Amino acid sequence: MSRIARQLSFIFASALFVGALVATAQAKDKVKVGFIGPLTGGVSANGLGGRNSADLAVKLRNADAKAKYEYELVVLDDECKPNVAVQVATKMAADKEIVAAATHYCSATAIATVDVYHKFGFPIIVWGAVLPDITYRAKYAEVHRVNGTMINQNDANAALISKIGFKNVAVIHDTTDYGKGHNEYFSKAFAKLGGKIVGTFGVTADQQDFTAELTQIKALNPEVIYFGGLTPIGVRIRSQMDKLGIKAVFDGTSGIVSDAFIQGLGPLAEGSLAFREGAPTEKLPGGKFFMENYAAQKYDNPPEAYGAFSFAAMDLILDSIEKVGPDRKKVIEELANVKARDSIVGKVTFDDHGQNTVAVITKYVVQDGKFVEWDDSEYATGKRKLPGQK
Amino acid sequence: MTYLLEARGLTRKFGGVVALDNLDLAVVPNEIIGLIGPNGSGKTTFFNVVTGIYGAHGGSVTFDGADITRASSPAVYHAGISRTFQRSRLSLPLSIFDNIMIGNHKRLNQGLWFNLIRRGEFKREFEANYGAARTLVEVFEPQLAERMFEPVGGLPMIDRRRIEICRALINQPKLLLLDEPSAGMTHDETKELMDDILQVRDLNRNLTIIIVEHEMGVIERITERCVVLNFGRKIAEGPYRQVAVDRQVQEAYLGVE
Amino acid sequence: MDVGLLAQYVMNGLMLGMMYTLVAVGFTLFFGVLDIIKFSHGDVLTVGAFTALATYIGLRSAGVGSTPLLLLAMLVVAILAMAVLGMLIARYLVMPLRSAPALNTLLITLMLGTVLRELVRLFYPQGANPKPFPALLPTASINLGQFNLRLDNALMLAAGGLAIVGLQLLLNRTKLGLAIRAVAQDEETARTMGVNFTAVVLITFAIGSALAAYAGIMNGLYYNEINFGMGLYLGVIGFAAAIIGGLGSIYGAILGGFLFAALQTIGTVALPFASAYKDVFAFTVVIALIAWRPTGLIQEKISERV
Amino acid sequence: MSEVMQKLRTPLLPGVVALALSTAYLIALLAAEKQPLIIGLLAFAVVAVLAAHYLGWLNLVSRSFADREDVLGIYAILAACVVAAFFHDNHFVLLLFVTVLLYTVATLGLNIQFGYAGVLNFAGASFFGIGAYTSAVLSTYTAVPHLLVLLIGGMLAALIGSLLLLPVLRTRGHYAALVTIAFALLLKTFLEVNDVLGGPQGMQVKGMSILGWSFNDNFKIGKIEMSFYLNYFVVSMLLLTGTFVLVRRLERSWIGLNLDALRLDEIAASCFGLDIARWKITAFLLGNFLIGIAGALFGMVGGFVAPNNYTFADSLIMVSILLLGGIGNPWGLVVATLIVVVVPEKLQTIQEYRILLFALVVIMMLLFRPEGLLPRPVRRYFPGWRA
Repeated sequence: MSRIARQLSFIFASALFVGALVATAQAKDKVKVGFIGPLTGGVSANGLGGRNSADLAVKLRNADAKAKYEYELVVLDDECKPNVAVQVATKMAADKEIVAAATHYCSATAIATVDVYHKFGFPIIVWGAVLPDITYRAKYAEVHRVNGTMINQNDANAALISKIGFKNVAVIHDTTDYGKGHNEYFSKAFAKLGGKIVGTFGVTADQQDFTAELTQIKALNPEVIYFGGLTPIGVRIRSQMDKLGIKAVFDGTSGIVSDAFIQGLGPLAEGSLAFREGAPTEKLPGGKFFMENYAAQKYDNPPEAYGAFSFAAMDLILDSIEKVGPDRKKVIEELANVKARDSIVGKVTFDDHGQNTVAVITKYVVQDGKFVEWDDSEYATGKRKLPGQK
Repeated sequence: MTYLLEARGLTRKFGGVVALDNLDLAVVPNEIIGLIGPNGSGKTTFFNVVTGIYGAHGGSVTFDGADITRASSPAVYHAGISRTFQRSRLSLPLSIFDNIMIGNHKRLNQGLWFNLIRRGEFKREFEANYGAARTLVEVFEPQLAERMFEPVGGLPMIDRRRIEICRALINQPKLLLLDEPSAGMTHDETKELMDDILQVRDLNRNLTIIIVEHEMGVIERITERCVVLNFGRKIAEGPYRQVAVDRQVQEAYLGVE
Repeated sequence: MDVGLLAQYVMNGLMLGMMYTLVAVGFTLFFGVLDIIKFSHGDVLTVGAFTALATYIGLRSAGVGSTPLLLLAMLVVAILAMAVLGMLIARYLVMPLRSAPALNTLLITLMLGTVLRELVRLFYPQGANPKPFPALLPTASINLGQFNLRLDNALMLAAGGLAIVGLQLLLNRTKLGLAIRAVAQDEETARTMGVNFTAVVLITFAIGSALAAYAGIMNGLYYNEINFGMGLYLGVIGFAAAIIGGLGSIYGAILGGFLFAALQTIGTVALPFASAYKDVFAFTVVIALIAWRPTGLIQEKISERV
Repeated sequence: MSEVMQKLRTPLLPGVVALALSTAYLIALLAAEKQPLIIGLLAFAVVAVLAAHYLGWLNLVSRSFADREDVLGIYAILAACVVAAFFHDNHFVLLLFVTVLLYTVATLGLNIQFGYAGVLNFAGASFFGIGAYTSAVLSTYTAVPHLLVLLIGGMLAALIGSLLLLPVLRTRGHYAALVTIAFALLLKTFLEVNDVLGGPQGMQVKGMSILGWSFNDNFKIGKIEMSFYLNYFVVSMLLLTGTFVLVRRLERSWIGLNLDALRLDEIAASCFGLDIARWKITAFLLGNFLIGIAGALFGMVGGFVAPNNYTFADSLIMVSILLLGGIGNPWGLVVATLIVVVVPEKLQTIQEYRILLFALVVIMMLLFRPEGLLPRPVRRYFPGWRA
C-alpha cells in the first residue's frame, strides 16, 4: 500500500510540476507595463490618483483599434517607504515580461530605486517625485521624469512670501531626501531675497508629537513656518501649531497639495500656502480631455495633483512600445529622443538626463476648503489677509 | 582532628527573619551526618549558603582547609562539593546522560576548538564519560543504563532522584549534600534509594555525606551522627538515638517553646 | 530660559507623561495578577480610539449634534468594547498559556497586537491612512507670555489624573481591589481565601483595557489624529515605562511614564544634539537604568526558590 | 574502547525520496504563476504532509534524517543547487531563494542565543541591519575586500551587541526582553536621524566582487545567460552550510550541553561549576556574529539598506520563524524560513493580508503546537552511532 501511495503522490507531484511549466509560458500579443506609487499610507490619495490615471491611459490605448498590442498594467505599492520601494522595484524590474513603468510619487522612494532600474536595464518615467537628484545625480539612460523638480518650486515660494513682506521664516522638514532637498533649495532662494531663516528643524517622517519643536519655534516667533514634507505630518504640525497658539503662516510644498490635507485639518487649513510645478490640470492643454475621460471611468478617488503627469508618463511609454515593440533596450533608445512631444501636460522634452523641463509653477493658497490659485484668491486681492500680511 | 567542612558562627538573614543564627557545624572526613529539624529551621539555607547560592551575613565556612565563605557556586563545586535539591532540579527535556554530564562539568574539556573542531578527540572523551556514567547508573538501576539517551522528563520520581544523585556523584566529590532525597517518594522507594546510596559509599570510601531528611527512619539507618537545627540555631548534636530523646528536640518538633 | 516657555515644556511633558502612564498602568496591572506581559495592550488602545471615532461618525450621520453627548457616547462605547475585548484576550489567549514559558505569552500577545493592528489597517475604511479625530473639548486658551494654556489640555490632564486616582481607590478601598491585590501577592493563598481567581483575572484585564481605550480617546483628542500604528509606539513606551518603574507597582508605572516623557522633552530642548535624537536618548537611558536596577526603580522582590 | 559505539544501518531511501519530492515540489511552486495553481499546490502540500504523517512515513523520513544526516545534508545542498540551476536566469526567484538562505543563517544565529542558551533577543533584525550597514559603508567609502567586509559586519554586530551585555546578564525574563526591544527601537531611530548613514533615506550598497569577478553582472555559461543572483546564491549557500555545520557541532558538544543546562536551570547549572556569564556571553556574541555576517551579505544582495528594513517587527518575524520551525532544531528553521519567505511572495492574492495571516498562524502554533513544526529531538552527540 505504502509504495503504491508513494508512487501515486510522486506522479501527482510531477504532473503538477509539468503543468506549472506549461503555465509559465505566456500569451504573445499581450504586453505588460508597470505602475509604482504609494497606494497605502499617508499619501495614498496621490498614489491612487496616479494609479487611476495610468490605468486610464492603458484603458484608452486598449480601446484604440489601431494599437498593436494588448496592454496589461501591473501595479505595485511602494508605501512611500524607500525600503519597500526597492523591494517592489526589484520585483518589477526582475520580471522580464514587464517592459517599462511609470514610477513613484515620493522622492524618497524614487531616489532609492534609480540604481535598481539601472542594474536591470528597466526603462521608467517618474510621474510625481520632485527631487532633482533623481535624474541629475547619475546619468542613467533608463530614468526619465515628466514632472519638474523642486528647484523652481522653491524659487517661486521664496519669491511670493517675500513679496507679501515676510522676513523671518522657521523651517521644518522631514529628514528624507525630499525634506532635506526642500530645506536646501528654499533656504538658498529665500536668503537670496534677503529673508532670514530663524531656525531649522529636521523631524522623522512618522513622528507624532511636535510640541517640543514648535515650542522652540514659538520662542523664535517667525512670521512663517515653512514645511518641507508630505501631507500626514503636515497635518499634525499645523494642528499642533494651533494648540500652542502659534499664529504664523503655514507655508507648504507640493507634498501637501492633496485633498487629504484639507480633510485632515478642516478650517485650520485656511490660508496655508503650497506650490506645484506645472499648470493646474484644468488649465493644461489636454486637461479637459483628461478630466472628462477620468470622470467617465468613475474611479472612486480624484486624480489629485499629479494624476495628469502619471497619465502623460504612461502614454509616452505606450507610444514608444507601439513604435519599437516590447523590448526594453529599444524602448530606452526611443525615449532618449523624445523632443517637444505633445502630451496632456504640454510639450515634453527629455534632456540628456531624461528630465523634462517644466518652467511654469502654480502657487496655491487654501481658501474655503479648496486649493485656490494664489492669483485668483481673495488673499492676493487683499480681500482677506494672511496672519501678518501687510 | 582536621575537619573536612567547618562552619563557624554562620549567620544568614532574610529581611527580619534569621534563617541561620550563628551556627557552628563541623564534619570529619568519611562520615555521614544527618541534618534535621522542623520546617524552616534553616537546613536548606545552610546548604545554599555553603554552595554559594546565598551569601553569608556573618561567620565563615572552611572546606578542606580553604575558606569558601564568599566562594561562588561554581568555585564551591570545583573545590569538591556536590549537592542535590529538595525539589528535583533536573533538566527534564535533556537525556539521562546529559543530566549526569552536567554534574561532570569540571572533568569535561570546555575548549571551543576542542569541542567544535577536534571531533576525533571529543569522541574519545565522550566514550570514556559515557562508560563512566553507565557504570554509575548501573549501581542504582541497571534498566536505566539501557535508556541513557531518553529524556528524564518521562521517568518516575524515584528514577529522577537516582539520576540527580548520579549527577552529584559522577565527578567524585569529597562532600555530598543530599537535600531531602526522600521527598515525594513512597516509603519503599526511599528505602531502595538509601540502599543504593550506601552501596555507592562502599565503592567510594572517602565520600562524606551531609543529608537533610524528614524520614527519621532514613536518618537512623544511614547516619553516624546528626545535628538538630531550630530557628537556625543548633539545639542538639550526636548519634540519632541520643538526640531523638533530647527534650529540646522533641519540643522543637512539637513546636512548644 | 523664559518662564512661560519653561511652563510650556512642562505642560507638553505632562500631557505625554499622562498618556504613557495610562498605558504603563495597564501593563503593570496585568503583570501583577498573572506575572505576564500583555504586549497587545498598545494596539487595544488603537482599537479603542478607532471604536470611538466610528461611534462619533455614526452618531453624527445619525444627526446627533450635541458635543457632550457625542463625547460621552464615545467614551462609553469604546471603554465597554475594550473591556470586553480585554476579557476575551485574557480568557482565550493568555490563560491557556499559563503553564507555558513566559516568552510564549509575550509572543502570543505581540502577535495578537499585530493582528489587531492589521485588522484596523485592512478593514477600517481606508484604515491605512491617518484619520482626523474631532476636537470635542472647548479650545479656549489663555496666553501667558510664551505659555499658552488650552482648556482642553487642562481638562485632559485632569481627566487622566482622575482615572489613575480612581484606580488607586479601587485597588486600595474596595473588596474587588483587595481580591486583585491578594491574587497579585500570592495566587494560592488568594484561592484558599476563597477568591475566584479566574474572575479576578478577567476583571483586571477588563479594567486595564478600559484604561487603554480611555488613553486612546485622549490621544485622539490631543493630536486630533489617529492612525493604525499609534498603539505599537505607545505600547512599547508604556512597557518600557512599566519596567523601569518596576513591574507590579502602580507607583512604578506612574514614575516610569512621566520619567520617559521627561527624558523625551529634555532630549528635545536641553541637549546639544538635534531634537530628532530624543528617542535615541530616552531609550539609551532606559537601557542604562535597567542595567543599574535590573528589576526596576521601585524594586520588586524576587525570591529564587531553591 | 571504540566498540562502545556501533554504526546504525538506518535506510537512506525515505530521506532521499522526501528530498527529491520536496525539490520537485519547490520548483513547481516557484515556477507556478497562476494563482489557482499556486493555491492548489499549497493545499496539496498540506494534504500530502498530513497524509504522510498519518501513514507514518514522516517518522521514517525523520529517522533517516536523524541517523544519516551527513549524507542527506550533502543531498540537500545538491537539491538546493538543482533548484537554483532550474531558475538560472530568473532574477526574482533566485533573489527569493537567496533571501531564504540568508534568513536561515540569521535565525540559526538567533537559535544559538535563544534556542540553546535561552538568552532573549528581540533585536535580531537590528543586528542583521548592523551587518548590512557595515557593508554599505565599507563598500561605498573603502576598498576593503568584500569577503573581509562580511567578516567585519559580523564582528561589528557582535561588538555593538556587547554593549548590551551588562543589562542582558543582569536581567531576567521580561526585564531582559525590554533590553533588546529598547535597543531595536533605539537603533532604528538612530539610523533614521543620523545623516552620515543616509537617515531614513538609507544607503546604496555596491554589489559584491571578488578578485575582479563582479557579482552584479549577468554571465554566460556556454550559450546560456545566467542571472547575476546565481553568484550570490553560491556564496549564500556556502555561508549557510558553514553555519549549519557549526551550529550542529556546537549543539553536539559539551558546549551545547552547557548552554542547555543554563537555559533550563541557572541555579543548578552554577552549582555544577558552570560559569553562567561566560556561556551567556559566548552564545550572545556568537549569535550576533552570525546574524551580522548574514546581514552584511544580504545588504550586498539587496543593494540597498534603510532603517525601515530593520524594525522591531522584523525582529519579531525572526523570533517567530524560530518558534514555527521548532526552537533548537536547525532543519525546522530551514523549513520555517522557506514557508515564511516564499508563501506570501507566491500567493499574491494574500499579499496584503500576509502579515495578518502570519500573526494568526503563530498564534495558532502557540496555542496548539508550541513545540513547533519539527520539535527538537534529544541531543545525540554522534548521530548514526548507537552507544
